Amino acid sequence: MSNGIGVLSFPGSNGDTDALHALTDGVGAPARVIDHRETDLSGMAAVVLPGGFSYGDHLRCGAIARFAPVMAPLRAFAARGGPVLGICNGFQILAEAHLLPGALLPNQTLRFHCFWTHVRFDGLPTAWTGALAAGEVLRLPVAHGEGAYFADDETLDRLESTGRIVARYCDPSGAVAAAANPNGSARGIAAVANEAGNVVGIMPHPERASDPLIGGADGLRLLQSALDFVHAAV
Amino acid sequence: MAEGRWMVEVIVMPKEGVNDPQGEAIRGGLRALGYAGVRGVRAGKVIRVELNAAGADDARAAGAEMADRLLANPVIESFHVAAVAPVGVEA
Amino acid sequence: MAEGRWMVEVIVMPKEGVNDPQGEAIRGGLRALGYAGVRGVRAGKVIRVELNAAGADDARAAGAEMADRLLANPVIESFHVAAVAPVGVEA
Amino acid sequence: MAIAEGAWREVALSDDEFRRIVTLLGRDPSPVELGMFGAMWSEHCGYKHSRPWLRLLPTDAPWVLEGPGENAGAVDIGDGLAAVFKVESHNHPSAVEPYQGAATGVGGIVRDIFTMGARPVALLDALRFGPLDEPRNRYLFENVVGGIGGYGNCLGIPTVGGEVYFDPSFNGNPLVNAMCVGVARHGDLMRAKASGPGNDLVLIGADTGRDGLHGATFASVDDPKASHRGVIQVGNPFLEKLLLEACLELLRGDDIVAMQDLGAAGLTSSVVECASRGGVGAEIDVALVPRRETGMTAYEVMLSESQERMLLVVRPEGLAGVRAIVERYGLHASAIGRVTGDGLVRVRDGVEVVAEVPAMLFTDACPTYQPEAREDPGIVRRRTAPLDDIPDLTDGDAGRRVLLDLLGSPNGCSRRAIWERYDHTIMTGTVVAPGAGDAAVLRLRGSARGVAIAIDCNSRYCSLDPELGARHAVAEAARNVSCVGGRPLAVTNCLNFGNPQRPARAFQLREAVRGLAAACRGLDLPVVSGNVSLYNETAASAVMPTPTVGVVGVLDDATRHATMVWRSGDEILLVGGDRPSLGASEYLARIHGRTEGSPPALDLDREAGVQRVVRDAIAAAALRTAHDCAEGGLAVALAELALASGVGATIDGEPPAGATNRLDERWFGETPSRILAAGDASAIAGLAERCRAEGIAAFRLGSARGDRMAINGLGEWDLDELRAVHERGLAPLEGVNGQPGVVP
Ligand SMILES: Nc1ncnc2c1ncn2[C@@H]1O[C@H](COP(=O)(O)OP(=O)(O)O)[C@@H](O)[C@H]1O
Ligand SMILES: [Mg+2]
Repeated sequence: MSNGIGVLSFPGSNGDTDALHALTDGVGAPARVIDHRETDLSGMAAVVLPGGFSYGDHLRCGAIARFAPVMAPLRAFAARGGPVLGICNGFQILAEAHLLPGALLPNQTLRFHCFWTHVRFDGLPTAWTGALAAGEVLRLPVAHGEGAYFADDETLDRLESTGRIVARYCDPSGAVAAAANPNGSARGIAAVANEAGNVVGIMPHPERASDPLIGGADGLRLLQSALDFVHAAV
Repeated sequence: MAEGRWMVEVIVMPKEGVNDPQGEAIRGGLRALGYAGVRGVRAGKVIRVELNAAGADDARAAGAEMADRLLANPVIESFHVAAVAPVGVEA
Repeated sequence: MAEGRWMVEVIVMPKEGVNDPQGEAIRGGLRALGYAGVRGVRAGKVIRVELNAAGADDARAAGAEMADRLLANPVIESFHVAAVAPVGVEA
Repeated sequence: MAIAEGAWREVALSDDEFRRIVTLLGRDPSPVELGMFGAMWSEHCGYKHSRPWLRLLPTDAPWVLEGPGENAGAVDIGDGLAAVFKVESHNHPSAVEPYQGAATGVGGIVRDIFTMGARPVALLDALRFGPLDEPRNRYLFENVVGGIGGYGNCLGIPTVGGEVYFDPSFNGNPLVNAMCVGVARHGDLMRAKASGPGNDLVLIGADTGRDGLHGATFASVDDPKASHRGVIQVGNPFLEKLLLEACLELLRGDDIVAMQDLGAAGLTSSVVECASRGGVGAEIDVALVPRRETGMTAYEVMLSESQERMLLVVRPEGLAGVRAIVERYGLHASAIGRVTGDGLVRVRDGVEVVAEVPAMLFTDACPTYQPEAREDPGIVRRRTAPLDDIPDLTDGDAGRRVLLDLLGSPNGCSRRAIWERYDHTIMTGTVVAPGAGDAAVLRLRGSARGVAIAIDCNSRYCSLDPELGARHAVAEAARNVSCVGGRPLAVTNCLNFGNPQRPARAFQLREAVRGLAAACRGLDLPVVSGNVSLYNETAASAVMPTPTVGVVGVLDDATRHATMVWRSGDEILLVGGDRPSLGASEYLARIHGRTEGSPPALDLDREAGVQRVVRDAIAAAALRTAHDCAEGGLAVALAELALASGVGATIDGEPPAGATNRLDERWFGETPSRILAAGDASAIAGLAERCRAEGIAAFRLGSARGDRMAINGLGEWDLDELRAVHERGLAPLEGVNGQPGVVP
């Protein structure tokens, strides 16, 4: 059993294939899709929860996925310090499962938004951002209807003071400005980490910024970490 | 009675017979959580409007008119005013 | 009491202090339609669960538990069981 | 049971049609049979008023793998791959419940594609609404766009292109056309021909409810709101996603003989069509159909249009395996009957036989009509109206103002507010995204090739001259594909017209089909699929005739494509083109409020030549920037390039003048077969040289630079000023942002 990267697939996941390709073709990491009914993640070097609409996501995005069979082993994996990345719907699921603080609300405009954004990474290093320079700005697309990060002020203050705000929306020069915030996220938050820094949720899609031919390859800078996990796990 | 502040609660539900994928998904979720006794789920919206009105009847009538004009599409949804209360008191 | 069929209505609202863009949009829509007396709008969800239960209390407790576990996210939402009725009777 | 006098009118059959049914059967139909005839002989399923004319369309070419007749058409795109595509309307449901109408329109067209065994890789939409300052139109617009996004985004299929126009003729008659493109290996293409008596008929997907009863006939009755109908369908994209994945997996095995989605007229049409295509019979038992509601009659089950359902023809020995796969996706499979050898469609409700009719009577015996066609003299008058009373742009600032107005107008402004609500980056294949080029370009995994897709129709041209207008639609869609470097291969179309029983509308329909046929022949583009939507008409008005044309093309190397982005220092060349004219132009309509004059002439040979030189230059990696000149003429096209690039331009060259040498004609007049190209000096010199060799006109217009646009004799603008008006055009209005209701 090789220690590859597991890409979880819920019934309505639609970013699983993109994540798989970005990991395998983009950064050369061994990866495979893991069905939501699987109950063993022990062989995995890292786990990615991809984008999509896990169960149609009518009630709240990620609300039902939180109870999928694979979530119990995922909790155990995360508790052991295993690297977990939730992208878009994956972030929503991790928040619903309380593996990350806060929640994701409908976009301020009530509309689904798909466009390229800039995000600035300036939290403490996490499992998934160790390779990025402090303050590095990546250009990544968003595609979501419910991406407004919310937490109460106390939680936000704590996230801020402990360096767990992994990334914020910014303008191309790296300035975090209201105009760059695409969805009404509190404090412009695009990504957060848990206390241990091994679980990260990010609203923009690194896996879709995986080739200059489709608009950019900045996302690979982030996914590059996956390769390190595989090497470390061998 | 003088103008006062009222809260009108309007409930909008998918009409009988109209497909309700949200309700279906919730039913699936509850079943998966082990609630075997769940037979069906319907999901709708609740809208609480705080408005100025001359009294409860007035407030109720305004709420119903708003629902009819804006809050519900009669082709797929039905609505009713579920509660009317002077503001300050929980509905 | 023997098992019977009950309908439990759960209302889920955005918590105080949580942004409610949908409520805002509805308020804007109502204002645009000429309802100048509208002061504020909050929008939430209503979920009607039809289930087997031993009685009204049982049904209510089940509904509250479902809401707590699945139907509402306590970080952003509050809920209450608004109605419990034996099935057949309109809630 | 005897049929009550006039009951046939309830299902939109005429007295003559009912008599014909009685004659064919040799008896009165049963109530279920009558309902089935009503649906199958509706315009939607039977093409009563269009079939005779559709025969004019060319459908063959060596690269066509599947022409009209199946759920979608398919063409060879090389490397053993096929592009499978079709466009379909959901106009009438969208007029009543815009979100769900549009959403289920997307659901339906996507099913048509994966029914063929292809993985859907792109969606496009062609929309028409009345003016947005009407609250009802704003509501329709917001919710149609929301519904398309809501469904496609959830499925994870990128929506990569489309078009939208506004005109009062669409008040009460919005048009919602959705196109889907899928990709399959040649060997994996599946057909919907039932065969093999004894094979099982298996229904999978959603349970059946009373949704959309009479949907197929609903579109044939003049006032859909007044007519009696069932419940509006509500789609469930999550279920469709499961169905899609389950079907594609099923098709990888050998147990599926045929697959047919359930669309208009539900189970009736899928069973009948599957049987009649295969020349076999079918027997089903409606009691075996899983229901969502209680108390449904056989009639209701047969005519329900519940979404997200699929009918499979399965070899009996494969049934268990099929069931296992389907259940793994959380769906269930119900064997509801089998293929028979007697050519009859037999419907049972338990033991009782409720319908028994030769399949062919529902299909081949459907009457066709060639209603009287006569052009409305009012349109002749408008087409030939003299335009010489239009004042030219003599006042110093007039040209400046006209460009700003056109760029900010509903028909000329940026469509960003729409396509940003569609997920266009999912599947990581979108090489040329919406707003970046004249057509979408997708790369194909496992191949160097790309697919280019565009959808187009100038409804105003068609309203003034349906034959010429339809030719323009084909030429322009193909030109858009060529502008990104794609080689156009084939066409799909959706014919959106008013009531064909009115001679003026019948004329438009006939002439438009003639125009499509002529252009498709002239440009060597077979028509492989399509759809017809008639009765888009209220008491107040009929829609402008709108034969929507989708074109799919191929790029041998997806990395060699063009966009609308030029770079500072690029030279700008106008390739092709005749004298522009004001007839039927956007300028005339918007600035002077006149929908008059004749659309410009179109020379298909010249068109083909212009497209070829541009396409070849892109394929040779000599050209990276190209843009078609369409509505609004040259000035608008130049401004669009500048805005897409964030780089201004100085235009000091003199493009051809119109017949009367007017300023407005030169810069805002329209004429087809013109493409703006930009590149470094040597590339542009090479392209100009190539044009000369081919006998194609080419004019050097100027160069790209700075943050201003200056057009010789017309005016000067800051890019920011242009961008501000361009982006404001479709900005949401306060108050009716995607909320349900507002039903004035
Ligand atoms: N305008 C048209 N041009 C060419 N083919 C058409 C046209 N309209 C319909 N067709 C073809 O006729 C067949 C039946 O169409 P339709 O009834 O829309 O199919 P479906 O059952 O998938 O809804 C399809 O193969 C379609 O491509
Ligand atoms: Mg079909």
